[in-house]
Amino acid sequence: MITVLLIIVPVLAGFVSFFIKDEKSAKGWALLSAVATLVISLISIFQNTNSLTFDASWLPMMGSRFTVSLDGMGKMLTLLTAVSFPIIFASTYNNHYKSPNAFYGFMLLTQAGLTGVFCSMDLLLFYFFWELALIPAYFLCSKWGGERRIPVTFKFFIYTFIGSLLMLVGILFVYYKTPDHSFAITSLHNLSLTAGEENFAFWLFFIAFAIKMPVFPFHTWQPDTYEQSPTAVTMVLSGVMVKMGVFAVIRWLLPMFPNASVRMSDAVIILAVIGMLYASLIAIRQDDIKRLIAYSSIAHIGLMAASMFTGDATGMQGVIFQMFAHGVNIIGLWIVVDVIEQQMGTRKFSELGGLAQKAPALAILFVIMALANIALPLTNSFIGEFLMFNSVFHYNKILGAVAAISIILAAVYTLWMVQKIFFGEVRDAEDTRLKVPANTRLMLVILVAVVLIFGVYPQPMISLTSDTVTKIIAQLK
Amino acid sequence: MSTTAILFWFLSALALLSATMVLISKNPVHSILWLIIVFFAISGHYILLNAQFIAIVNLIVYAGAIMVLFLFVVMLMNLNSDSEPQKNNRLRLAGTIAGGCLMLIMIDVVRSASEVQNATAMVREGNIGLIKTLGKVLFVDYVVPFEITSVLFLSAMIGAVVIGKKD
Amino acid sequence: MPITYYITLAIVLFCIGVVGVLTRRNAIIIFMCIELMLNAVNLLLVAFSKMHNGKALATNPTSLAGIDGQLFVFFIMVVAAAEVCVGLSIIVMMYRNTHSVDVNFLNRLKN
Amino acid sequence: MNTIILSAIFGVVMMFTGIFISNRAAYKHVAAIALLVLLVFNIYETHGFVLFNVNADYFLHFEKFGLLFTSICIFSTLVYVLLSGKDIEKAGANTAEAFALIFFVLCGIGIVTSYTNLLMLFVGIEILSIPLYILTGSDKRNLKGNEAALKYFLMGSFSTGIMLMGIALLYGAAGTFAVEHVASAGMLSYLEALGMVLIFVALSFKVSAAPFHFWTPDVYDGAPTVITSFMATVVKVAGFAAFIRLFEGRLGTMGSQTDRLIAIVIILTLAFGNLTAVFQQSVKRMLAYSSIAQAGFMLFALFAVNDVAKEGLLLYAAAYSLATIGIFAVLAKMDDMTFEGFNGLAKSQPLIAALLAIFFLSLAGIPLTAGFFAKYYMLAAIIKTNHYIGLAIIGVLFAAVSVYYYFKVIQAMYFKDGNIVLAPVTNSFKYLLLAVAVIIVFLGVYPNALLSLLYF
Amino acid sequence: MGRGLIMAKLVYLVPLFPLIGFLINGLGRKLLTKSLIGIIGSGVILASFAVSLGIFFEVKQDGFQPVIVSLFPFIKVPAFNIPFAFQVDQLSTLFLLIITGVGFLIHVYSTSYMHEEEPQHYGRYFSYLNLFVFSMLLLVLGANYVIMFIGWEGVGLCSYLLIGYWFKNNNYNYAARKAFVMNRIGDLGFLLAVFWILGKLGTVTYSEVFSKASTFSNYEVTAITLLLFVGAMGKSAQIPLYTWLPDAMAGPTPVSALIHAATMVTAGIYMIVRSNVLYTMAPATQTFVAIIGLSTAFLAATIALKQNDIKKVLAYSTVSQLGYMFLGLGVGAYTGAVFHVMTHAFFKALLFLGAGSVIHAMQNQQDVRFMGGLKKYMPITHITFLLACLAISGIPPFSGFFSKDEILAAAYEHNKVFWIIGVITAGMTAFYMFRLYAMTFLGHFRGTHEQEHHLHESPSAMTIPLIILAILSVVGGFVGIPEVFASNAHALEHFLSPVIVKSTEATEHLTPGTEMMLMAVSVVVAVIAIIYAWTRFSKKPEIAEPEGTGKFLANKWYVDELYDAIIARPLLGIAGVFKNVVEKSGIDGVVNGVGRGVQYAGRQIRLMQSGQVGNYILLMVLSIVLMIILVFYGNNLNPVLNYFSK
Repeated sequence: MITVLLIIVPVLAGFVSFFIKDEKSAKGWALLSAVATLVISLISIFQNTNSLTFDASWLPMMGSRFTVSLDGMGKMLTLLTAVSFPIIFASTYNNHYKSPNAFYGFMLLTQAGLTGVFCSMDLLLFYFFWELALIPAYFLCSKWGGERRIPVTFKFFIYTFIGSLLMLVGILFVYYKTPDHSFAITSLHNLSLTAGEENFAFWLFFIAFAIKMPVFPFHTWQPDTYEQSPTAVTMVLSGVMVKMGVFAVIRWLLPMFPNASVRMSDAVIILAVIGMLYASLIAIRQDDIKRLIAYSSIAHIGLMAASMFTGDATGMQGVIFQMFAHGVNIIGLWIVVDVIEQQMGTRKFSELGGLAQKAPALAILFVIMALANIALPLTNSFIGEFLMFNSVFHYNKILGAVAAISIILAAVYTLWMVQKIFFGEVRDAEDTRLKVPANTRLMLVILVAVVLIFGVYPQPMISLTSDTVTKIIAQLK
Repeated sequence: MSTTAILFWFLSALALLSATMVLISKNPVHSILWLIIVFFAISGHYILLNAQFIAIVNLIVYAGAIMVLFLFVVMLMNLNSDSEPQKNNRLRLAGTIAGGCLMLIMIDVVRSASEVQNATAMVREGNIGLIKTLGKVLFVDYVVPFEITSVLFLSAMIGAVVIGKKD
Repeated sequence: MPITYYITLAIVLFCIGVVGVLTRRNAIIIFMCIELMLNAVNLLLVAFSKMHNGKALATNPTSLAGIDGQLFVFFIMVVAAAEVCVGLSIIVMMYRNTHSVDVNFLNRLKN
Repeated sequence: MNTIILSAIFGVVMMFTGIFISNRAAYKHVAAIALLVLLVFNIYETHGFVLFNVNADYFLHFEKFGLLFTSICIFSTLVYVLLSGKDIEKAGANTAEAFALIFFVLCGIGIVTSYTNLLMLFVGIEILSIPLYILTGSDKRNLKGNEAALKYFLMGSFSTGIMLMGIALLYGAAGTFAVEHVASAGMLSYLEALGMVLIFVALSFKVSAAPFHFWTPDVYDGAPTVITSFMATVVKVAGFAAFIRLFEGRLGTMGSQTDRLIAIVIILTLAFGNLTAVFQQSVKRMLAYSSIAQAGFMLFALFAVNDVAKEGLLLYAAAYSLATIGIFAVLAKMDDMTFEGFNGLAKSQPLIAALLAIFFLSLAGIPLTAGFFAKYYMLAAIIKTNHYIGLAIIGVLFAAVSVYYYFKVIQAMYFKDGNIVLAPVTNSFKYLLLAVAVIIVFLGVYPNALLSLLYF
Repeated sequence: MGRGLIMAKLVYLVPLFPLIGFLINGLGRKLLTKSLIGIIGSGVILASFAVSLGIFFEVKQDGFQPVIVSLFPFIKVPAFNIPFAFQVDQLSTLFLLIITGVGFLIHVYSTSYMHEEEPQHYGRYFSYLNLFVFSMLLLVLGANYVIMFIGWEGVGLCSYLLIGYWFKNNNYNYAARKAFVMNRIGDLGFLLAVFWILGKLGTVTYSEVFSKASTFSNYEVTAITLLLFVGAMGKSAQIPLYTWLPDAMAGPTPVSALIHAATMVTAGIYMIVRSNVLYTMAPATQTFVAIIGLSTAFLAATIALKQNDIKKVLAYSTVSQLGYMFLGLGVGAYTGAVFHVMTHAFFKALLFLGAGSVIHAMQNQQDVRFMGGLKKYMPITHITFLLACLAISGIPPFSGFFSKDEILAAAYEHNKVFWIIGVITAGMTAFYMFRLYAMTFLGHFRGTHEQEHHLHESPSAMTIPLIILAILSVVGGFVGIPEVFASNAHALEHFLSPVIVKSTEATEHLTPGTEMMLMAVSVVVAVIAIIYAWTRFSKKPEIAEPEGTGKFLANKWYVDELYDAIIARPLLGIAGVFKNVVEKSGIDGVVNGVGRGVQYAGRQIRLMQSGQVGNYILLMVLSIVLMIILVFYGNNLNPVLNYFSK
């Protein structure tokens, strides 16, 4: 029941939000609901999976049930979602959006969709939430985004929509292959397909997930979308939504098509590794903070994609851990970007510089986030990347070594970014301090604390998710 | 060649010729007249097939009522041969070729069908085409479609009223 | 008469109708060609009706098999009459507005 | 049978209403009540309640699927009349006659959803078509309307000719017009196959499947918007009912070549409909093309012909009709029917914009709307055959293309600014529209509500 | 074990104190006064030093077994368990003393040197410095490679932060970034080696790795050691990853002394000594290490000959000395290398601090061409600097002599060519150090009057560390005095013997005669070089721009330019091509192209909708014909059509 609450609360709150005309109240309402969800999520962490399972009849004629449950990975990702939204709301509390009621309404609906994706144990239900997360996000980007928002987000939408439609074909395909014609995860995890069927279905699903993650060469929607979206939405997109793709591969793709996954692993890993280097190199030449972080995110996700397909338990653990770590880190980066954009009115490196003098605290927090972005030890991403690189390296030493070059490139562009924004001489003549609102700063501090705590002592998170790893790996064998 | 055969070939030739003339007459009135001849030829075929009821209805409804209606309309509009300028020749050719292809291909398909091999249409005998037989079946077995057709006429009537009447 | 003769005749008539539809521009003549097509079908139906009747008579001298075909022809005529009624009124309406029945002038609606 | 008889009667009643009642606003109410009665009796028939017990099994057979389908059509028509009744009044001088024709169309629908005899198919299709020729041309002063009517009529008659040729050939092979005989098991003979191809062509024309769709955009565009709404929805989906009844028993016997034929028609329909819609400037014309595209999806049912396909077709009929009727109802109130005409609608009419957005989302097949499950079922039907899955993939790719033009409207409404001119709308119009949207969303979450009626 | 090892078990205190210092100074930098910051910053290091001393005395006892203090599981997955654990043994203890000892002195020095900074930046400086010490301690204390890697990257980070300490200056930022990135290249090698070990053995804990080392194949152990050495190259500035170190002199001088001379750059040596078991198994790697070390030593020495920036000379000297250490490692003289690390820490820290003192006095003038004659203004600095120069030049009995000779002797045993080049390099070392000394302290003052007016000896907070380090530089060599001089010699070697496995194929020791001869040669070479440099540069300082070979050397062999041309520019070029061509026109071009294709198709297909009834029907008829052909004559078309069926 708790699991259902996790979904219901944001849905209801979202609908209610549409009717709150007053900006302050809308904000407060959204924040309240997000915090409430966070509390529920925290409670759910300490429950066992059985008590978190909820099963109800939904579409009996189609063999689909409303089944939600949370295993370790699900708990972690719902927690990530539940943590992200209050932080996003709080850190952007001072931003003004036109028609705030709709803005927060859509945000909360997105949250519901994301949560639903992470806890669905029925493939059709999963698909539903998958789309539910997409549609409000589309509206958010298109309505509140930057100048080129309409074509850009439309491309994003169509791109991901094609992916999900292909997945729909895949879903139906596997549905008719289940012995009892059911979408239940237990049935789907025991498919018996011929090699050809498995490969076919594998690609249908994989393309959808690859677009969402995104994996090279399906990534071109991403930098544009991140650039054009309002930063709060970018946070959702990059912090949580891209995890949907990774999550879906682990939850559905690998266990459903274990043999195809093994057969295709070479191709996927090579693509992912190419993407890592490619995105890193492009990031080096960016002049826009958002685009740089977007490409950096592609590189990081590439590593997750590669690692998932190594079939290595350690790598899988790394991927699951990294989903959380990456979500926290990138939201932190965006918060700083948001502050800069709101106050300096630009995101161009060529127009920024010397902000460390104007906002020392912000600089420190950002540097820590940046260091987490390059997976420095004792930040949370180190744990994940260590485990993931380890698995890729064992999968193939050459590929592992090539992939690892990206950590050098990551250092190059991340430090370049830090330097361009914060170091050097102040660019504008005015000697005004950059005001970092207390709420923003507090959120950043929280995030930094999370980064460091899990960087030093990752064990709770690893233990939390180890059950998923064990199950998936057993399925792959 | 028996009389039947001679009649058959004559009527067929007449029908085809007149049909072609419908196409190539420039004056719409001529076309209509040629068409009436086609209908007569076809009625002849019906009689040959001993389908008297159909033959009569064909003459009354088609050659009589419908064609006269056409004639009225054409005359009402005072259309003559000049009113139709030459259609694009290329399109004309394309149309003819397309129709020709359709004909060839349909004939080829139908002639190779097993049902029609060695089958014959009974000529000048059999009584199903007689008015009595037909009428019986029509008003007993076919009463439902017959009644339903009235809806068609109602709508046609409304159509004529709605569209035809002056505002 | 071999049924193929009738079939061929009907198809040829039908296709002449089709060619007429394709090559003429006068809406009335096009409509007439359509009527020609219907008549070809009628002829075919009657021929088939007699064919089936002939087959059935061989076993059952009182069989009414094949009568459906001729009834169908009757319905076709009925429908054709209704259609002509509506069709001609549409053509007349068109003529009233444009003083032409040339279908090539029907090109306000395209693309 | 109830529907056929009652709708014919109500048609006549409407004609007389036109004579005896001069208040034009009243026609709408009479029609609505009549439709309601029709709907009730039709639903009763699914429970075995028949007004006139006529044994016509040789021609008509009433079963749940057909009745349910008819119910959906009647219900859609009811919604249509309620939403667009005012616009029908404006469309032409003869409002009562227009309503009468609508009832006659419903009579035709009652026939094509339950025929067992090719004769009834033919008669039904004609009863369906002839009123539409008239309705298309009902606005006599409008040259576009005239042109549309004439085009529709000429091409429609031509396709009737084709269909009759097909029927004749089938008769030649089988010696009867009963569908069950025509659709007997075993390989098709050449004669039958040719007949089926020709009937297929004619019916494809009726449901505007490519490459027989050419009339659709022109006619839909030229006809009065309110009539287009009816044609593109209720009448079109009825065509599918006719289609599927004929092909239902045919699956095993048609052979791979006919399969391919349908597959090619589906692909062409999807391609023509979607690709051409992309380029349109006018929303009305875009909807015409989109209706072709939607037909492409509905043809999936024809290809698969299984339980899932039939369930899906029901759902599709409901989802597509309701959403399109809703959109046209708003469209009829607009001056500028181009995409720019929608700019900024969300500002001036937030509720209507939101509802329109739901309708468009449903047409695009976005989950949580009925349109999603409609498409879902169509895909499921194809995939269930475990054959031609490539077709499903092509289908979804074109569905993605369709998002492009549906979302263009949403973008215009929500993300662009503009001054919109909308005829005044009453509150009841809004609430009715809202109710339609609620139905669409409800079916999008719980489609069983409709489908379980098939199996109760 | 366990017998009275109280301090060893408290080893976590050693890194804990600097961490606390870091947190206090970092968070409270705006609240605390400068003196408080200085006291906290230095005090925590002193505390660590005290604990380290305690540990040292315990470790020194006979029969000491390594102590592993496990704090908590760091990464624990089914496949392996990496604890957050510290290992106390002879090697780590020695490094603890060096780090905390020298570190403390440099902290004290810094309190005065950095006194002109604003309080918050002052606090920032000390917090960085504390963080560095913390990381360095993690590096040497870690009981497994992953903990070492944490420290390894941590010191790189602190180095980055401290080089870019004056962040307003973008050149410094570039230098910082370069240092970090080059270090990262090395770190990559290190990391891959760790993965390899982890994959093969399922553990990275030293004791387990070394005990299972025999399971490695020859190829694997060579690859692993080479990868580890790549790490060392980055951190310890060896060819080809050395160019960051001279640029790193952008940071404050005490930072250069601590990080870029005494401690961090020796991490590579520590790591190899720590892994000596593996290296001994891989002779090919050892040879490679020796060659790289020797080449670096020689190359850096030649560059140092022509540098005029006082810190640059010292930087290249550091690179050169590090090369020596790797030479020692390569020829199997692990103890010698550690010994040299220790003595080098003393005298190089001293040199840097001395240079800092000079720079401080000269008001940030670093070019020796504008110095001269400082002897009389800064006596303490002068004396201590001279002692350090003698030590680095290898003049007996200063510390550098013993450590350098131990390495050279080992090189001689191994390969005589190594020795010859080593001695030549030693000569050059002596030459450039005394060139530097002479140009700075001898002759007459060449700076501005204003500078001359300000010249003064540095305050005691700076001179006392100088004096202490000078003493250590002088006497530090006696812990490793060779057997030819004393009976109870090689105390260091004995001390370290438990952690160093002797190569099985180690050659016999040299005869005392040969050893004396070798020492004599190197001393003679050094002395000649010193005399030449002293006489030449005290009279006639080299002020003109160099030409020919000199210019080549002054421009550092154009290595930076070379890297720029063959690595940086092509990489940026490729990135540009990716960004502007592949991404825009290629991948996104395809994506947008599909969209445009759809629109184009729409526009074309639209033309079929001509509005002409005749055309429509014609198309219909043609379609019917085609359909009939397809159905009845379609079997010939099968190959095309089957394409659509799955």
